[in-house]
Amino acid sequence: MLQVNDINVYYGPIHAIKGLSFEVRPGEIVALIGANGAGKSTVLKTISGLIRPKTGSIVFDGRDITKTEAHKIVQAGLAHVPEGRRIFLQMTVMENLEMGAFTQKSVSEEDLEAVFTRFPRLKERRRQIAGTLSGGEQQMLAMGRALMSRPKLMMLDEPSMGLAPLLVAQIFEIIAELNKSGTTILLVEQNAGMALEVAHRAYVLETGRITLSGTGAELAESDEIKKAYLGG
Amino acid sequence: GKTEPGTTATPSADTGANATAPAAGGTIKIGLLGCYTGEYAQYGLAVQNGALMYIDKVNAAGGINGKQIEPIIYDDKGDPTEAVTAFNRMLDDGVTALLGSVLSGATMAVVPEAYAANLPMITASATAAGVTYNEDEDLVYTNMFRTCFIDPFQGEKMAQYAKDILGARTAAAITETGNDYAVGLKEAFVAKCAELGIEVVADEGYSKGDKDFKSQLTNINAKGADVIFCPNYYEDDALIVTQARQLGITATFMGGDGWAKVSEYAKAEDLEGSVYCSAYAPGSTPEIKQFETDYAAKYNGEVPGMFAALGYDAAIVLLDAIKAAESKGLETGSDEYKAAVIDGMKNTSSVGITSAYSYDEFNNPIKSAVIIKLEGGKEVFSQMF
Amino acid sequence: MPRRDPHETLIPERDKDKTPAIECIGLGIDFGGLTAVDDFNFTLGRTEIAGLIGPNGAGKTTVFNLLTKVYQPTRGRMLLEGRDTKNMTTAQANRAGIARTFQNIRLFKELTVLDNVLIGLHNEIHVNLAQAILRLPSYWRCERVARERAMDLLSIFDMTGVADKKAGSLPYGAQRRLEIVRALATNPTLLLLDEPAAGMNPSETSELMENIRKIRDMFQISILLIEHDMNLVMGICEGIAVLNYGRIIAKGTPEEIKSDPDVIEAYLGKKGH
Amino acid sequence: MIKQARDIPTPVKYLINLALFIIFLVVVNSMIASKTISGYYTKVIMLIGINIILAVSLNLATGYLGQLPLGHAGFMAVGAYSSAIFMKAASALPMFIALPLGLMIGGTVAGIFGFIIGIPALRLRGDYLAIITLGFGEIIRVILLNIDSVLGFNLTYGAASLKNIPKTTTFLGTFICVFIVCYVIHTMMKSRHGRAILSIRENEIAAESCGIKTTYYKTMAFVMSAFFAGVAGSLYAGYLGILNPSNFGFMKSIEILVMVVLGGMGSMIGSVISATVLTALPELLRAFADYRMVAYSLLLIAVMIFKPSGLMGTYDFSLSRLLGKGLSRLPARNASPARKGDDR
Amino acid sequence: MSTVISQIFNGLQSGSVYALVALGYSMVYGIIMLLNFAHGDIIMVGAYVAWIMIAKAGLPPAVGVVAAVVGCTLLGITIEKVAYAPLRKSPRLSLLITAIGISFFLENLAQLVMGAGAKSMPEIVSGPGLSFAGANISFVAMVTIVVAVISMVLLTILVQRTKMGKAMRAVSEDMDSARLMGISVNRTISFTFALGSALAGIGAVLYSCAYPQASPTMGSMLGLKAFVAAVLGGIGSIPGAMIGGFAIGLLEAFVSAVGLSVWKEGAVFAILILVLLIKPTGIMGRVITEKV
Ligand SMILES: Nc1ncnc2c1ncn2[C@@H]1O[C@H](COP(=O)(O)OP(=O)(O)OP(=O)(O)O)[C@@H](O)[C@H]1O
Ligand SMILES: Nc1ncnc2c1ncn2[C@@H]1O[C@H](COP(=O)(O)OP(=O)(O)OP(=O)(O)O)[C@@H](O)[C@H]1O
Ligand SMILES: [Mg+2]
Ligand SMILES: [Mg+2]
Repeated sequence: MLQVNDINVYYGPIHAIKGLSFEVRPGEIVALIGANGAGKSTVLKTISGLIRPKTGSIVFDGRDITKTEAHKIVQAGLAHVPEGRRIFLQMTVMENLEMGAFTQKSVSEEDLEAVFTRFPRLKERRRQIAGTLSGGEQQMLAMGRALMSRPKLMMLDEPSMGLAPLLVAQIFEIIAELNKSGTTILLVEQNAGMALEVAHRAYVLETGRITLSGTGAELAESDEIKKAYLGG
Repeated sequence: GKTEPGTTATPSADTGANATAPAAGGTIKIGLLGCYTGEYAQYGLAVQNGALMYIDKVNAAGGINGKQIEPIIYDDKGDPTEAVTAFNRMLDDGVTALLGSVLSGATMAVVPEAYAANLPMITASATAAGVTYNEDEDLVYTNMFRTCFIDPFQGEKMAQYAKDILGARTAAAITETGNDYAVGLKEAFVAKCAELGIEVVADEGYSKGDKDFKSQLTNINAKGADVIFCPNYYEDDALIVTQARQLGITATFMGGDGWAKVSEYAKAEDLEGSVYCSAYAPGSTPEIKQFETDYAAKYNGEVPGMFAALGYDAAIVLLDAIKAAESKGLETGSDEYKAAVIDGMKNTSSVGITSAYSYDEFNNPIKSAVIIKLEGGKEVFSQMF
Repeated sequence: MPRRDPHETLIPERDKDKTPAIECIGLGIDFGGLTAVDDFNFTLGRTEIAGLIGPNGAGKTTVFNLLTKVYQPTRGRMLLEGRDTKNMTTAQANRAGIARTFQNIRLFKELTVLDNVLIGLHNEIHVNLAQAILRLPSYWRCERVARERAMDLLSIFDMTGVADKKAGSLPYGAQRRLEIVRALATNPTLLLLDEPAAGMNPSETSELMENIRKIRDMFQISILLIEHDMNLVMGICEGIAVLNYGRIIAKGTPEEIKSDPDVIEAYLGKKGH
Repeated sequence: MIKQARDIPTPVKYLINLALFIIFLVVVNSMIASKTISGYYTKVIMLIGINIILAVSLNLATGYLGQLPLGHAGFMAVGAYSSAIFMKAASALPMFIALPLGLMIGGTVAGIFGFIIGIPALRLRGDYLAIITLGFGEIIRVILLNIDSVLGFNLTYGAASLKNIPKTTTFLGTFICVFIVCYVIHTMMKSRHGRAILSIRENEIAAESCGIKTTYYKTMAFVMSAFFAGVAGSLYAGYLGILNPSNFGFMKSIEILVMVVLGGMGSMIGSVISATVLTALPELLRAFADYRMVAYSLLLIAVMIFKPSGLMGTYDFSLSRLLGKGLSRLPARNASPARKGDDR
Repeated sequence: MSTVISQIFNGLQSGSVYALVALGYSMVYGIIMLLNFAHGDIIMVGAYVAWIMIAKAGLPPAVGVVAAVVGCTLLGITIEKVAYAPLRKSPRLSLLITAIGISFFLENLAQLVMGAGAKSMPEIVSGPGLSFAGANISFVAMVTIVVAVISMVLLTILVQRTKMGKAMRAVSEDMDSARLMGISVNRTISFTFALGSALAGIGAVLYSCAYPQASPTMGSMLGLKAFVAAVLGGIGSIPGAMIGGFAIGLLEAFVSAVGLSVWKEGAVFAILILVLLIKPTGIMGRVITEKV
């Protein structure tokens, strides 16, 4: 479904991603874990076309999207829930969800209902200006918005950040559920424990390189991982 | 002060009219300063064209005393600050005399410096009284001359005209408030009206760039004035007249010399009967007709207006004075020479195309105003007044 | 375990005889029709580390905004070391002893790390404009002292090495730490931390826990923190208040809170921690 | 420790800067006196000095405080008119008293206007502040234009221009002012007061939370900015000898803003350089005659496209730092260079 | 009474031109937070295009009108592509200075090519005036008001009802997020400029009907007034721009009507300041809530 081949990404002089390759197969949940500043968000931004790799190629759904513009990538069925949520702060909750359905012909009531059943809080607050939502509410909105585009592959950048434990659990349940209903998922997480639990496979990123990979369970058992990312 | 011809006369022998030896005696540099770019450029360029036309004519005829006139042209955008720097640059370039600047503000910024250097200076269009006279120190800038009227003169003339010829009892005025020229004329007009017993029922203003004057005109209309004095530049005046007629105002419009060319900007029926005073009556004399033909030939068919004519006259007055200085055998550009040029202008007997020139004690030209009337869309010479 | 009354005051033994760092009485605020915080009664001991937890949107950050006077309360009173804070501005509240960090980091991004801390020290540097412009000896002295103090503070988090870096160029975790240092620089008696561990991985989080304790011990101040990381909250807080829909639903020690059915229902989830 | 010894001690740095400045003053001044520098160049240099003060003072409000006032010309106008009126009335006073007094009056009156305008304007943010200051600037201009005719004063002479102002501005006077203004702003910015101003630009809420009286510092920076604009106006009045309200319109404010942004927001040396370049540029472009202003605008666009953060970015330059670096490099290469910001 | 009605129509007429121009300002501001100082000059170019077509080439007025609108639209898109697009990630003030540069450039170029003086515009529309309660209302005034109102209604429908309108809002808030929604940012911005400039084109035509002159600097004052109108109404808001435009037009008329025409500019700005002090984001401006 997604193939990243030997990409190099720079921020000016900073070499953020160094010859990175990995793949996501249809129907999988793949987790990308790593410390602060390892380059996880950069990888996602490169895939969704917000930044361009200097070299290398990215193939999505059999199409080379290395040079495709970001909005066309979304239209092809790839949704990206960015770090820090990036919802439209001046719009209402409802308008944000409508924006999520921009690639669709019209806003489908079904999709909307589906989002509201997953996040009842959003239904309650549908007329509130998104900027005044609490942090967690904003995270829900960001996910809800991405769901509105009916993606084939959904990339989530730290979806559990700032969420209450109950919600974190919920979010991971939703991720698993989404995956079951056919959405492929690429997940970036600090919360390595939870991420490895839901993920079929995972990659560990350190300063722009993949240092480890394996199934979620394998990695969760690895001593290195335990020490560095699981706090014990 | 007067300067006697120097005892150390220049070695140059050809003090006579040795017209066929160009470049033999070098050049005489004359500065041309004015707003050649920016929003007032059309006036500056008209003056420049007029002046250059005469300068070229003189040069073509062999120059003065065998010397070609070299115009040094600098733009001041109508900005006093730029005028001062540009003027100083001209001094560096060694100009002998200055024709400029175009707007009163820029000219007044330059005059004190030119006066300090005793540089002969003449303007074709700076109409403010302060251009030649420093009222704070009761000082006449003896180096400074002009070919245009001064603001108060025109304002008073038109008030008098309203009274004597039009028999007006009430008057209104509408002026651009930031424009020293318009305000100067208006103030003189209002003062003279008071003296003559004409009641000024409305004194409206607008700001630069305004194109809609209907609110002010509605006011004037409500007060019902016999004449409306509108002493701005022609583009605004044309709009004012047009809008006034749309509102059903029938009063006679009167203007100052800024009206020249107004007929190109408003419909004939709207302008019909309006009068303005000017220094220039198109097509009124053979000389002017000749000037118009020559001008059109030189500047691809353009019709000259008052600014071009006064620029031409200013060049005449200045070059005549330079001729006189040359004929005294002074060294071109020397202090005595400059003093002689100033002297020449002060005692000028030059005849320009718009008038013959002589100067009063404030170095303002003594000439009578031309009243132009708009008839059938044409600017027609009506009378001297 | 018997449940406590959510309005009960609960402060550590050692702070009992001292004026509480802060005392809130019936604090509440509405935004239009929405009651974000209501009937908030809370007392914090002079050297206590306490936690404020609750579901997203419960009103935790809003409480911080009330305490720091970013919002003025619709109802209720708030005593800072016994002083009423009515009509205070944010800056005055800070000078009265409250410092905070922000949920969405608000550093002076274009300035250096050191400058960020020096700005925190603003009111600790007593140099007037004339002295500064004339560069009188007092200026040099104060600047030097301030710099030394800033470096000392940075050294708590091992950040002296990045003192000259632009704050905005630091990794996320380091930015969070810098915010804490900057808050400490204002010499507070009460430090409010809004999700200090957000975006940190577990090993970074445990380091942070150490540091929070260290800060309390070093400066003898009280700390109130909002956090969703239960390891951190349960690990270092002496008292915890749980907020839901703007109201305190439970108060108690970590042990009490962990097993409180209401809290499990509203916040922790069945699996518990 | 070896490095410590090689660092130039701070007082010495100040002396070096002062000495360099005095040398500049003396050399240029004697060149002007001996006409090595012609009257034209002298005029341009003086204008550059006045524009430097304007740009540097606006940079205080724009680059450092982070606001966008579009009425700077208004403050300049107020300063110019008040000092001109004073100078015309004070012809009896000896020059060494009248001149500084005139500058102070110009600055103070502008500062008072800055205060009156700043109090309401600073409550607004971003572009609303821009428009409200623009409005105030225009109101000042309209008042200067009409006040005489309404109240019957003979103060500003409205559209007829305030003429015959004593031409007291000299190269020396201008550049002493330039030095003082730059020095005051520089030293202030390197103190807690300056940092407070910067913190407001960076994040106002965080600044408040750090105990900084943001309203006070915003007003202070704004008033100071207005004060220096008033000083520049005073110098301008004494330079030109004639004032007309229309020369202090909105476009003048824009001109100053262009200098600040082109130089690099928050960079004093940037403001100095770009004020110099932009004052000299129209003169250098005289050769283009009619195409002069077209060329000017194209250059402006080109610079912004190719160097969007301005000529100098936010870089601030220090002669003594440069000297210090040079020195420290000389004998021992392994000595680490002086830390940035050590020159305070 | 008739004077009052006359003044109201005077205000409405100039106000409707301000409103059209203010809309262009507001839309461009709304999307890239740029005070597009060149906007007024686009109108100037539009007026010259109309003049060239009608007066110089002798084509029928309708052709001139279409040419002006098309010309302005193309010019707006070109300016955006050439001068603003490269600065998309730069500080906002740099963009502002570029816009000022473009404004200088257009004015000076027009002066160079067309001459500094005004060109007299031939009549584009003509018809009988209307006498209404004793007040004369010219045909041009009626056309201006009607066309302006129709354009604004169409624009509002376009922005509120279409996807492009949604895309514009999204882009204005967060370009990267908008991209992630599948919105082409470049196309949306170009579209906004095209729309704003087309309105400027219509404004140019109406302006030339009412004040039949074209001059290089005609756009600068008009632009400034329209900008003020946009801010007064609440910049970024479409109904705000309309309200602001009419408000400024009526205000100017009334200030003049009570005999304060000399102070008109000052009075307009004073009222603007008052409004902003009472409602700091303009009449229709939404308060931007910054959550702490
Ligand atoms: N806009 C930028 N300009 C310059 N450098 C950047 C930029 N964004 C990220 N970087 C740098 O690139 C590297 C990778 O950053 P990235 O945000 O991808 O890390 P991350 O793994 O997502 O970290 P985190 O867990 O903090 O989100 C870091 O060193 C960061 O400092
Ligand atoms: N300025 C405001 N205007 C309107 N509503 C607001 C405002 N600030 C906060 N709210 C609302 O008040 C409620 C409490 O918000 P708050 O930010 O305090 O939550 P929180 O407990 O900090 O949540 P989180 O853990 O997700 O950060 C939320 O529902 C939020 O939408
Ligand atoms: Mg990241
Ligand atoms: Mg919160």
